[in-house]
Amino acid sequence: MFQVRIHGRGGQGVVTAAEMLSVAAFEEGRHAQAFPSFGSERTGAPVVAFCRMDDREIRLREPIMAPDALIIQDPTLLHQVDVFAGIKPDGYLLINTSKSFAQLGLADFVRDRRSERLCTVPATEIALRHVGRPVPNVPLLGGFAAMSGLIRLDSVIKAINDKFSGKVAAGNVAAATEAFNIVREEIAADGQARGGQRGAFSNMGSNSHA
Amino acid sequence: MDKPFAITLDPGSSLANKTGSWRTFRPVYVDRLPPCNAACPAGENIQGWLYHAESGDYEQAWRALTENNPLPAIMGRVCYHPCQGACNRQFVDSAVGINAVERFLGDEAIRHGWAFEKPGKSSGKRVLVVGAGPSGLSAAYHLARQGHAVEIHEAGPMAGGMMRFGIPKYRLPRDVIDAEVRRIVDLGVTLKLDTKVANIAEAMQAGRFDAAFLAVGAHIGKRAFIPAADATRIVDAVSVLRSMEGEEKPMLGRRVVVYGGGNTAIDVARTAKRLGAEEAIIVYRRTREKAPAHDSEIEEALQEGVMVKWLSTIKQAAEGEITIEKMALDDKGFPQPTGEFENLAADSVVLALGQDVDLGLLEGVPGLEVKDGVVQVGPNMMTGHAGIFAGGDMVPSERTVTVAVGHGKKAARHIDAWLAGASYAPPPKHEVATFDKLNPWYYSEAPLQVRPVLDIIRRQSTFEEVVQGLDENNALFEARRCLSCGNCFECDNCYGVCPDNAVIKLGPGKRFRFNYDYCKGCGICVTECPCGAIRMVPEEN
Amino acid sequence: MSFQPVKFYQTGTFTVGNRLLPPEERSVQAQTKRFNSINSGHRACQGCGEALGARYAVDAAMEAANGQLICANATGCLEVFSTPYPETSWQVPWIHSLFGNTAAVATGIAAALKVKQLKGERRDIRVVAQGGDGGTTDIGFGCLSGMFERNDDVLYICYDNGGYMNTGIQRSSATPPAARTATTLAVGDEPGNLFGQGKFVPAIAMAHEIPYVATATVADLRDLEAKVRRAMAIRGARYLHILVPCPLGWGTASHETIRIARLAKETGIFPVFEAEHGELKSVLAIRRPLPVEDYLKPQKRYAHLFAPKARLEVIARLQQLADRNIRRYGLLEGN
Amino acid sequence: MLKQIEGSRAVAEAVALCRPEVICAYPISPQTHIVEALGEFVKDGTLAPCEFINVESEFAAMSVAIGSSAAGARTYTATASQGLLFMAEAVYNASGLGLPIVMTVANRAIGAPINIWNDHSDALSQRDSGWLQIFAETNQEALDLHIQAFRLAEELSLPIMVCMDGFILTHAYERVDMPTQAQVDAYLPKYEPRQVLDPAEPVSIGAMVGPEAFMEVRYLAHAKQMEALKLIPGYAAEFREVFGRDSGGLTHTYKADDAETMVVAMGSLLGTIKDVIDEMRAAGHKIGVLGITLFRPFPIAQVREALHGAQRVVVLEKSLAVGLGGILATNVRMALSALPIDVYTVVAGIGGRPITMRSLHALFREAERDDIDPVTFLDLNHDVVDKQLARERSTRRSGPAAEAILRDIGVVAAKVAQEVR
Repeated sequence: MFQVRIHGRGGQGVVTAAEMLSVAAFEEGRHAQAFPSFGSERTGAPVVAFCRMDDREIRLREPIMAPDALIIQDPTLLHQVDVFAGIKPDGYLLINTSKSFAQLGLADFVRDRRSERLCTVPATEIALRHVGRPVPNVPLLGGFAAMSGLIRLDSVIKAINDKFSGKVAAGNVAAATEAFNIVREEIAADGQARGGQRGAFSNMGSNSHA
Repeated sequence: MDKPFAITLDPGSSLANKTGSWRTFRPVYVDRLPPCNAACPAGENIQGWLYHAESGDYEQAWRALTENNPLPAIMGRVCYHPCQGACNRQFVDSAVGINAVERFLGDEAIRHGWAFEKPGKSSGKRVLVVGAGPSGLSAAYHLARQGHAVEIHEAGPMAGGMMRFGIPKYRLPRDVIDAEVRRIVDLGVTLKLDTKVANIAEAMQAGRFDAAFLAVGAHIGKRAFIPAADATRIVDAVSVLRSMEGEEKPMLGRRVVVYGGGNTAIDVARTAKRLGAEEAIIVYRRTREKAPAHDSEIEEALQEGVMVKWLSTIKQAAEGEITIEKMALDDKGFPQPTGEFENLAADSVVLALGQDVDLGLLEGVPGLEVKDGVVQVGPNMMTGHAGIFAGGDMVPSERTVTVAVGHGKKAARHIDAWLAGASYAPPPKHEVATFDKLNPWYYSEAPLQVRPVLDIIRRQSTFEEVVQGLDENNALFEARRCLSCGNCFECDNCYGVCPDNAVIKLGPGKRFRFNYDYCKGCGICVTECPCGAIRMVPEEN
Repeated sequence: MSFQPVKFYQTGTFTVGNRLLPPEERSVQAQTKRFNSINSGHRACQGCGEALGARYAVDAAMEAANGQLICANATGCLEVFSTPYPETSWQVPWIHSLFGNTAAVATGIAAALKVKQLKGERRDIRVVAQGGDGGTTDIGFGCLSGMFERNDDVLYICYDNGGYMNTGIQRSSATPPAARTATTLAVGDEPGNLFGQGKFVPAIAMAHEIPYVATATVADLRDLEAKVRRAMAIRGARYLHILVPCPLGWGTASHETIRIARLAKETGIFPVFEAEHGELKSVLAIRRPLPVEDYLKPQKRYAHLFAPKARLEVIARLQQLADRNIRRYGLLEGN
Repeated sequence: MLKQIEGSRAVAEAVALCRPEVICAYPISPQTHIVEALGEFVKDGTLAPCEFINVESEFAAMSVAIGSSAAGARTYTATASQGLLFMAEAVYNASGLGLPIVMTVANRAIGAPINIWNDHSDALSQRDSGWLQIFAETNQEALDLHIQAFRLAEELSLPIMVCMDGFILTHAYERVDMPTQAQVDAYLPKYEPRQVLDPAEPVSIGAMVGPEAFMEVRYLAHAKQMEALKLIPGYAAEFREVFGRDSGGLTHTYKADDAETMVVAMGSLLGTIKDVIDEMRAAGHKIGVLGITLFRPFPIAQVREALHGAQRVVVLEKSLAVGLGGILATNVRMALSALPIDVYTVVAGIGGRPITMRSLHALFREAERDDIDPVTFLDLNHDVVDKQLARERSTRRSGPAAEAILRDIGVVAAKVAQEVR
């Protein structure tokens, strides 16, 4: 099982991102479970959403406390909310920002982690460019597909077309694709720099609790 | 349907609950006597005939009317309608114009030539009626309908009695009298004119009559002593009015003084006006309020220019002038002389001080009692002599056409019974439906329909009928103003207002019945009955 | 006004029947074979105005709907006296659910019937909801307002007897000022119900701008029937508020029920009018104006206004309320 | 057809496949998405003819449903929490009148303090309302149960609440197998009401019933629910035939053979429990779980049968009978009358508190050692309650308890840190 936790603010499509992620996983024949943090949704308030993916039925209903991946839709949350709570040591991190981890004050956090699993993408800018609204959720999914390799960009595009239609769908597809490419290049650059190999998900299909 | 137990119920099941057991008082339908009927001297069932008129069935209305009174066209003109004085509608707006509707029906009957139904059987009895005035005609009509052979012996040349010789044409056109008399004659009554009965006993014997009804009018004018010069022309009112029916019209001069305050005085004064008198002055010793003449007649007379000296008596008469003395009412309301005098120019003085009856025909009849110039009769209208009945002006009573007609009917019933060796007992009268028994809310606003009146110029110069009849619309409207006091007219109120659906409607003409199985005795039907035809009575234990 | 032009003066517009009218112009209640929607054997008090008003109104609605009618009924006197197991007085399909939900139940029925008609499973069937003033102006008011604002195809009839009579005569928001009830006793400085409280739901119904709002009393049958007929000719939310005197609660003689209702109207205490889409359309004019004392005096619930000493100032305030109605609705202007 | 959709949407689609004729809607979290979707289907014409009525309260929602159902229409509504309580009078009325309304209850806590998150207090407060109550474990089961509910309600002429955990299921995107219209039509016959308001055959529904018959009316309601116990297994079997999967029924056991410790629970919590049991079984623990699908009528015989061989029973319930302990546990105890089995009440997850595998592992191990209280509150913050109790003992005007506790915790309820702690 692979568990993703998405942090953002009300109005940024956090819950939608989790849902679309589950749809993308479903498109690939997997079981997936997306759910929000079950609160009153208020624009601007910190929001969390979750997505589990597995090759068999997911029965677990607890919140994701030890995520395999974190998607941070709004970097201003980094110092307000304990977004990193429970993240696995080799977990993935995708942040919507045009800054570096150091600029974000995360130098200590990233120091001992696998750098190819730590990505940033300027999702808000991309969304503004393609969709016309500052909704970073869909480009981040493109970025997540590139970062994790767990889902294909095609599946993300299917999920987009499942959720949206017309110009909004097309804009989001373009945004997701651009983000996908940015992150892929980012990882490629990192790989070249480290000479290492990007890993697949070894823990897929097993329970993380014991 | 397999319905859920107890929660879901079938319709009509509450009929099992007989709520009539809750009742301590029960409503019952009653018939009460309408005040108009109670007040009618002719005993008309006024409400009864109005009922038919309301639905536009005028012939049926006329037939109902003539059950009691054969002279509706006449009565519709000359009756002083005490019914209207009693009418409960006066407490709502104004009394129903019963008299106008009666006249309308009478005129309709003449116009359409409606005839009375002939009697089916003959009794074999013969009845002599003396006098073809209203009382005699009424008695003759009823007796004939009862199957008796009736002969009217009339002293005068024409039938009608005081209706013809005492009431001016402008109030009662003569063709109306003729038509209604003819209809009675057509029923099979023998009318012998110019046949004065000098002695009743002889007349009865000669004609082999089994009974007689005497109805001689008061044709003799009362005289009063007025000191007068020889040249002064003093005549009596009855003579003046009678002479109006002859060839020679009476010569009264330009200035006529009429002495008296009754209807006859008014009639003479108005007649004098029409004959060309410049002045017609009524002298009466009391006030207008105390005058026996009907106010409407006084009013019409005044409209026509008749003048009245109230509280005045004639002290003496000279040629071309009379002296009157002013009177004043004392504490008890009687006029007393004041010693104040006034002179009036007068070419003639007409005395209208009342009339007497010529009772000559009664001489020698044993058992008869005459008192104050009239024959005494029992409650059955029979004189002290068996088989001889009397009515109208001859007996102690108010002298009106209506009373006379009533006497005729009443006497006929008793004669009929007497001839059969029985006695007639009138049915007990219902309680009168007084206004407090009614719920007047339910009667819509409907003003009295005023009869048209002849224009004043023609009233002063011609003998054309002054008061005209109602047209059909107005007559119908007027009939429908009737409140039906005391008698169910099937307005459906009781049927509608019962909260327990405990009134059964039986259909047109059949009225209603209470369903005492469910009537809880609330009494709403009684309170909301417009005409007072329901009463609450205690339940017996 | 919605009267037929009857020109038969003896029986006129005011009586239940009129033998001179053609049958089709006669009142529903005058018909020999009327529906008697609420049948004999019900357990209403003697002289019950609500039993009478209900038969008047539902019979008229049945006539207008050609018998295709379903009634929903609030808890209250009408429900209790008409349907104690194992007997019902209703001859129409009828449902009682709760005290405060009748308008909503009727909405549900109407919705179901609409779908069934679209499916061709049922004919066009109309819906009437009915309740007392407690079930309408108080506990049922939310559902009533909801039904109004959605313009659901329901005729709601309120039988207003000014209090909770079923439970023993307690005050409702339709109880008039100064009236004594079990919860506004005639004691203390201001005996009876307080002034400045209560609400007149017909006016609130008008504020919903529903197609039809009318008031009526059991004293004017023809007016009442005409209003039911008018209401039934319209689709959407309709409201009819009928004043139904309660002999028990008002302390009047059982035979006076209609008379008291008439006095309420004639004094101006209860305005009789109709409105369409929030606008006043016509009034039933006062025929014979009377002072409010004439209305108050026969009712024991106002006895404290007359004895042991007359409370003239209270009577004057009630007269002011009547005068305000007369002014506001133009009750003295022509018919 | 497999779909990855939100639970609410899945239920809405399943309800639509049942061809409801009247739907009443009033917003209350967490059921809103269900009626929103149904409103969309009616408005866009995919569900027609159907009347979708936006009512002014839950009380009106149930009342409209009563009228609609009595007039013979297939009727649906949904609610939760305060909404269920607000309509409570009408809830009892619907069952009393025998009207087969189907209602989703998106289970949520009842205030005060106001709380929008999941537990079973709302549905269980209506356990004696005369409605049938079934609890869904997954979104697949939630949608399946709705289809069965219409069948069952209309056969019995009784209303049914289909309970699904608020947010946890209603807001979760999961894979479901959505049946086809043809499948649903084959399974669910046209509604033939037992009673209907009809001018052609007028009846009075809702009579006043006195002491002479009320007991009998109530007995019949009870007898009907007992009848449901017999009908449901058949309907579930028939469902399997038409739809090809197990759904519904009375109870389900998981790894119960030779279990010394049996856990009992309802709703979505069963999934987490099963994951824990898998791990414990792998570690050699003799533990199993009994899931209760049908709570009313309560399947006493099946519960007794499933539990009678265990040494102890741990009833894990998202509800609290204040002053007593558990609601579900009390029912389970009745099923186990006179059996020498310890029954532990564990109140867990109320007000939306996450029930984690970690807590369950610990709990079950303690239970195996009979080292838990008869009434246990899972993950109760004892420091906080002790502090408040002390405060109340010492200060007369101690103020509102919930607000004081929040101050003590120092965070707001919605704060992520709490959820992910």
